[in-house]
Amino acid sequence: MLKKMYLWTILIVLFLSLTCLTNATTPKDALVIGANTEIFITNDPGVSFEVLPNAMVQNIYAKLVSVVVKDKQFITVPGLAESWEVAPDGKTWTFHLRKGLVFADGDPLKADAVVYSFQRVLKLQKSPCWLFSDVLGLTEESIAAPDDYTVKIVTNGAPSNVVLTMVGNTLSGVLNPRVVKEHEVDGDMGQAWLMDHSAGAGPYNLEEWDRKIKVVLKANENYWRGAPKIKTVILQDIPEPTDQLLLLKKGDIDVAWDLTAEQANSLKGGPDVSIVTTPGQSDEYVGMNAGWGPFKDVRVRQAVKYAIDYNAIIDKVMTGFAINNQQFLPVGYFGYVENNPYYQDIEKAKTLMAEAGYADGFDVEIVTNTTERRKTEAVVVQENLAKIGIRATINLMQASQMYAKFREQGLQIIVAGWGVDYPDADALSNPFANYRVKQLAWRCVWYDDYAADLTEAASKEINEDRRFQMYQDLTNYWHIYGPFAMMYQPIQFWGVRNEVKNYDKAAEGYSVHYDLTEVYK
Amino acid sequence: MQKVRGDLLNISKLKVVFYTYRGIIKALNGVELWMNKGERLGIVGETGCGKSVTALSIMGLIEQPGEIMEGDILFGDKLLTSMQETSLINIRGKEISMIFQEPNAALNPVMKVGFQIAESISKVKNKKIGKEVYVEVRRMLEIAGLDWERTINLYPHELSGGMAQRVMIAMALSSNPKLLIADEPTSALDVTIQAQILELLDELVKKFGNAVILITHNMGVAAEFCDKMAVMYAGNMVEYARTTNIFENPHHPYTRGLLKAVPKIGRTDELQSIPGIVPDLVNPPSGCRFHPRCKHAMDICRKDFPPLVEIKSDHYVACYLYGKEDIQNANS
Amino acid sequence: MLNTVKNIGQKEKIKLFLEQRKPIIEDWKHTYYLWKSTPLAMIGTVIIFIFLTIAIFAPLLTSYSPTEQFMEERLLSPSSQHIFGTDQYGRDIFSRVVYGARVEVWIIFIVSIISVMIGIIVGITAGYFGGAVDEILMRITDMFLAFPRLILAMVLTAVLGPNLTNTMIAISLVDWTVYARLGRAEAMKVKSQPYIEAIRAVGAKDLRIIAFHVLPMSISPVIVQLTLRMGTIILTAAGLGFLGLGAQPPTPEWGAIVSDGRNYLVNQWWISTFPGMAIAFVVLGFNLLGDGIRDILDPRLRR
Amino acid sequence: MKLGTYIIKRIFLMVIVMLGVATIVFFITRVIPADPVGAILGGNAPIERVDEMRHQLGLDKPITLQFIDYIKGIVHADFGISLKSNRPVLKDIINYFPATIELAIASMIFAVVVGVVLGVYSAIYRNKPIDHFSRIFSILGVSMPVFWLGLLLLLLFYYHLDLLPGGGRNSLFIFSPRITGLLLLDSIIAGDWIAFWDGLSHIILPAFVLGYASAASIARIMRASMLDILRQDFIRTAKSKGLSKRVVIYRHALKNALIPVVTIIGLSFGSLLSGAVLTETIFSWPGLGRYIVNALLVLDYPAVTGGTLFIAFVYSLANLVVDISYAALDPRMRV
Repeated sequence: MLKKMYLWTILIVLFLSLTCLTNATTPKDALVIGANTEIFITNDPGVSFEVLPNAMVQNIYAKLVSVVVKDKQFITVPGLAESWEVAPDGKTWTFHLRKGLVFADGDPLKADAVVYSFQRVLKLQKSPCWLFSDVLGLTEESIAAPDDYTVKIVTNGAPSNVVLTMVGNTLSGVLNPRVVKEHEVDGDMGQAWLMDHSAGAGPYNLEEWDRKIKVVLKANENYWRGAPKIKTVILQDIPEPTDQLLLLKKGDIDVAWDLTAEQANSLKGGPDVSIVTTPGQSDEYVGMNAGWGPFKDVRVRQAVKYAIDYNAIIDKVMTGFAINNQQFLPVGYFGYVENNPYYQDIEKAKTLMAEAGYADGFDVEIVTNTTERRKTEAVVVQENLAKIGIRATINLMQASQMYAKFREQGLQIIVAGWGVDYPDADALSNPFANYRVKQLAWRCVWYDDYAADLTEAASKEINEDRRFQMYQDLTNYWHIYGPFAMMYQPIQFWGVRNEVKNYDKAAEGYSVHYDLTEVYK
Repeated sequence: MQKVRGDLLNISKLKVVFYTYRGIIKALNGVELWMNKGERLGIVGETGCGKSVTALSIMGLIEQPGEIMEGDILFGDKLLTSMQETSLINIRGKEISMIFQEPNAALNPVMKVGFQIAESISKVKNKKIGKEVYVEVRRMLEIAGLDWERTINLYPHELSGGMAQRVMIAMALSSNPKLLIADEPTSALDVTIQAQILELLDELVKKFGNAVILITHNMGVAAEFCDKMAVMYAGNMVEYARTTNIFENPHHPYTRGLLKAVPKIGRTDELQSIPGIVPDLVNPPSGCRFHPRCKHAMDICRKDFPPLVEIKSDHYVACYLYGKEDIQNANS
Repeated sequence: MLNTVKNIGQKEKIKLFLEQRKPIIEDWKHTYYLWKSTPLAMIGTVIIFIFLTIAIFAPLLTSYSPTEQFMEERLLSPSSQHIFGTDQYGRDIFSRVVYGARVEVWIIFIVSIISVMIGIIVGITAGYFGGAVDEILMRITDMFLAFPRLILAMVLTAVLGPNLTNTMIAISLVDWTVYARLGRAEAMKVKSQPYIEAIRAVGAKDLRIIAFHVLPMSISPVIVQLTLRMGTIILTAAGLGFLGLGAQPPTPEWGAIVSDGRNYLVNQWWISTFPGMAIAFVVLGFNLLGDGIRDILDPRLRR
Repeated sequence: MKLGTYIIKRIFLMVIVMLGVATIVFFITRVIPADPVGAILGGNAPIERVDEMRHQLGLDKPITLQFIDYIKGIVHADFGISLKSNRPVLKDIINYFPATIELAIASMIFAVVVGVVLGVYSAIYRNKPIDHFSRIFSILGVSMPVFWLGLLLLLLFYYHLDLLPGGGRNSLFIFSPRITGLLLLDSIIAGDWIAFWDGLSHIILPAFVLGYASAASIARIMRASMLDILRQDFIRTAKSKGLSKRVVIYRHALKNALIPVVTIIGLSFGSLLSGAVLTETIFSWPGLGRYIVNALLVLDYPAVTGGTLFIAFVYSLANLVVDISYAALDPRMRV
């Protein structure tokens, strides 16, 4: 009996000593971000192409220029280059580097490093490469360094906003050629090594990437704008939003990246945590296959646009974390003017259906992927369509299968989103209105030459006023004929502990410019 | 307390029941039994008549769902039925040992036989299992007629039935118990082996001077081995006498029936079985449990159970056929 | 012979019938007795009975549709109006759970049929023909057994495309091995019976022997095993649903509902809790029943 | 059959079965049309890039050629390159597997200890309160969905009671040493007790949730087996030798009763690996289960085939070990 008591005492003491360890708060000079790091593939600027890893890469690699938000508009400010000019032909760009720049390891940063990094992107041919090769028309020969402090590139004459946003994009991060070459294996230009190491000149170094556990960044004391205040940034892998919420509330993490809208709302007005928001760089749309049955008729497409309860989706599904924006241009982009012609009007929609000869409706399949939000949206759209007689079934596919079918023009209705590749109108008008680039418009079989011509013209127009007007015309035309019902532009939000200051400034540019140097505690 | 009739063991009015889903099985119904030191007693009867239950009762091994309802078991001067489990442990294996019907199944399949004997010895001698104990193990194996070098490290499944039973005997006798209970020790063995085992048992018991209860359904085996015999039927002792008396002058109709069913060399009359079937012990017949199969059954047999009376010296029978005067004699 | 049977009255016929069936009836009586004296089995039976009743009478038990959304009534906590509360679409959880019972019954039904069919065919073929056929079929069975169940089911649904039908197919493709082994053992047992030899001697074909002699013998152990496995089937389906690889919305599959609610767990605990309880409850019922059946069939108890 | 021959035969069979398993996995994942490449490149990529990458990966080759390449690779323990992480699948597996095996072992230890103890007590005190408790515990264990139990316990122990951590293998600022990849073992080797306690506190909940069902089934089998053994003749012999109840139960009964339980341990290992998929998701456990699920969601074929094959291999290996130790445990098998 005594022996048993003894055993129990030991067990209880052990248990208590275990539990003592769990109350750790994050140190003052460290920032812990909880996120689902599933999409992390690499920290290589020439390869990375997803929002979350890009957010880290942006803090590891410095660029010639930075695209930042000012007065809710994206503008370009100097980075490694203190100034730049474009030749009258609109094609030849010259960037002048600051003097005395160094990489994190102390090596000097000169023009040859920029050239090497840009050429590397083109050589690697990875996901972001097309931004250089297709959008800017760069080749390896068109990038040069006349001297140590000058970089010259020759483009295909893309508008200046496009060029500058691209040079300020993640893929333009400057690598230290010496280090990269040292770790080259089988001519991979350091790809394997750069997955979990860094060779940059940004505010942070990549200290460690323990896959599916954490990514650790350490401050770069040699950063040209001065070392950041937060010395350690940890991106902790927490796949479940609920876990993120719990950890955030307890102070085990400072920032939660993937909360659900519902959870974010539950945090509002709480004592320790606030919600930081910024417009997301993406569109959520309902795409109709304009080459399929009833959707060939523009009136049916309009009927669908009138059937959708935009307010319900924004208020209830997104619980307010969305902007009613029915055009392809996100808020704050060149060419954006508020223009939302559609609202739920069942009568009007029914009339349009009747005019098109579908008074009794028809059967259709909605396809979307398995994420929580898309599921919800699809279910709401299904309900809405039922009100005008369209009998929809939902088919949830994994993203892979969905996009495969979509690329084969094989879907009837898709509920999906489009993430912006670079912050210029061009990055959206092409996929949504120009079928010739074989992106969204093509996948929805919307072969409209007027829209395509207008898109292409706008993307080459150097005169800003004329270009602006072209986008207005395109938007209006697209609203009437296009095969898309734009549900909303999401608002990106984070749960942030109140000790963390200035996170809103850091995250304002979201996928374009995520700058942790702003943050302090 | 009943009168003490034997100086080693006295069982009186022993009632044991088993609770089962079919109802309560009245396995023993007031068994009377006694024996003296060094005596050899045979308990015979058909399967299910309560022989093994009696043996287990003596060992104190009646367990759930069984229970000793009433009655006493007096071993020497110790009243086993009122003893605690902790004290019973000191009697089992030390003063009373037991060997079983299926020797292979009665040995633990995952332990070497040497160890199993050593366990017994260490218990009796109160010594840790070690070299000393194993010396004794070897001796016992030799005594049981086994080559210890060959057998000591074998597992039970590697032994033949005869060898296994020798191991059991070695184990049971290692403590030189006052009483050895052998529950059908040979019925699972080949006939030739049976004889060998009985011979061994006979020889050893003679040597050590143990009292033996031999449980068997084989009258021949009992006749050969035992001084006295007790005949059981459906949970009762029906006749108890010297072996010669039982064979030459059986009284109880059941004993007679049993003897008629025994084949003998030179026997010319036909073998007879007892008509009727063994009674269901959940709902046993009233009165004498044998009455439904008895051609001499009287009214009283259906009502009351006949007491065990001494009709001659050392010859007890539980049957109303044997005169009132005998009963009166017994009572006076 | 026939005439005599014809001539006797109805009552005698019944009597005769009962007389002939006496051992079977006794056996059933005994089983009934054991069942009655095994409280766990009784509780299990009652749970399963409730489960089936709910599935059958789902529309009578709730006035809400399991799929229709009321965005005005989203995320309400349990109240007299919605006794299990509502989910993020304003759907009544209670009615989703109630209609979910139908989905689960359907899953069990289909999976049982498919997996037993595959299992029996493979098992009997292997056991009856023996030799190389047996060796090959059993190695194939081993290959399926080499995967942890859920993982194989997961891969299958993911590749087939996650939806209810494919979930059922996937679970069946994982589950048949159990019946194959049973069927094989049974077939081998029957095959070695002398009367089969006799039947074969009078010229019966293999197919006929399998259909009329082997198959009927295999059925009862398979049925028993099936009862024991029904709980597992539900758990597997729910696990797939939880991973998003099972039934898809708005199908009210219990695992999927738990999964739906997990992002709301902290503030709206009811969404996940009730369907989870439903799963636990029904699986408990099957397990209790299965345990009971095991006890009842235990030859030691049947003595 | 000699134990040696038996082992050789089992290993030979296992090789054949594993080859079959590889074939099954290949055809399951390749024959059905779907587009892994598109998934990897994301929704934005134009079709030309998709075709290009498909060609790069050799996915446009005839299926038979792909199969031959695949089998050749497997024989050399090369599962190909993950489409998603762009690394050799084997490297990924080596990265994630220790977490899974650590969790599985911890759960197994929990399951065996709890299952055996409960089963034994249950059998000894049959139909007494402890037996009822243990039977209810077991039957609940095999009835509750792992993921649901995990969610509820997390909510209770982490959020409401604040007793245990909310997920992951260790706390953020406790840096555990890396030697074998098994955190607990590593921290013992390195003598880092803080890391050890930290790791232990993290593994408690997932190991409990994962091991519960197995503990339950082990308890169930243990009870039945123990009851069966307690009815055996040799137990009566042991008792008749005057051995104490303790010795009879622990020395004589338990050793015999454990033999069938060993088989169940092998089978439980399968359900642990299955359950790990769910538990790892809920407890943010960076293991192979989650790796496979995530690979499945984007149809990263090399990762799925590699991961699944590896799990099947580990499971078969575990069963092999169990079968052999079964044979070794029971002297009757050693003829």
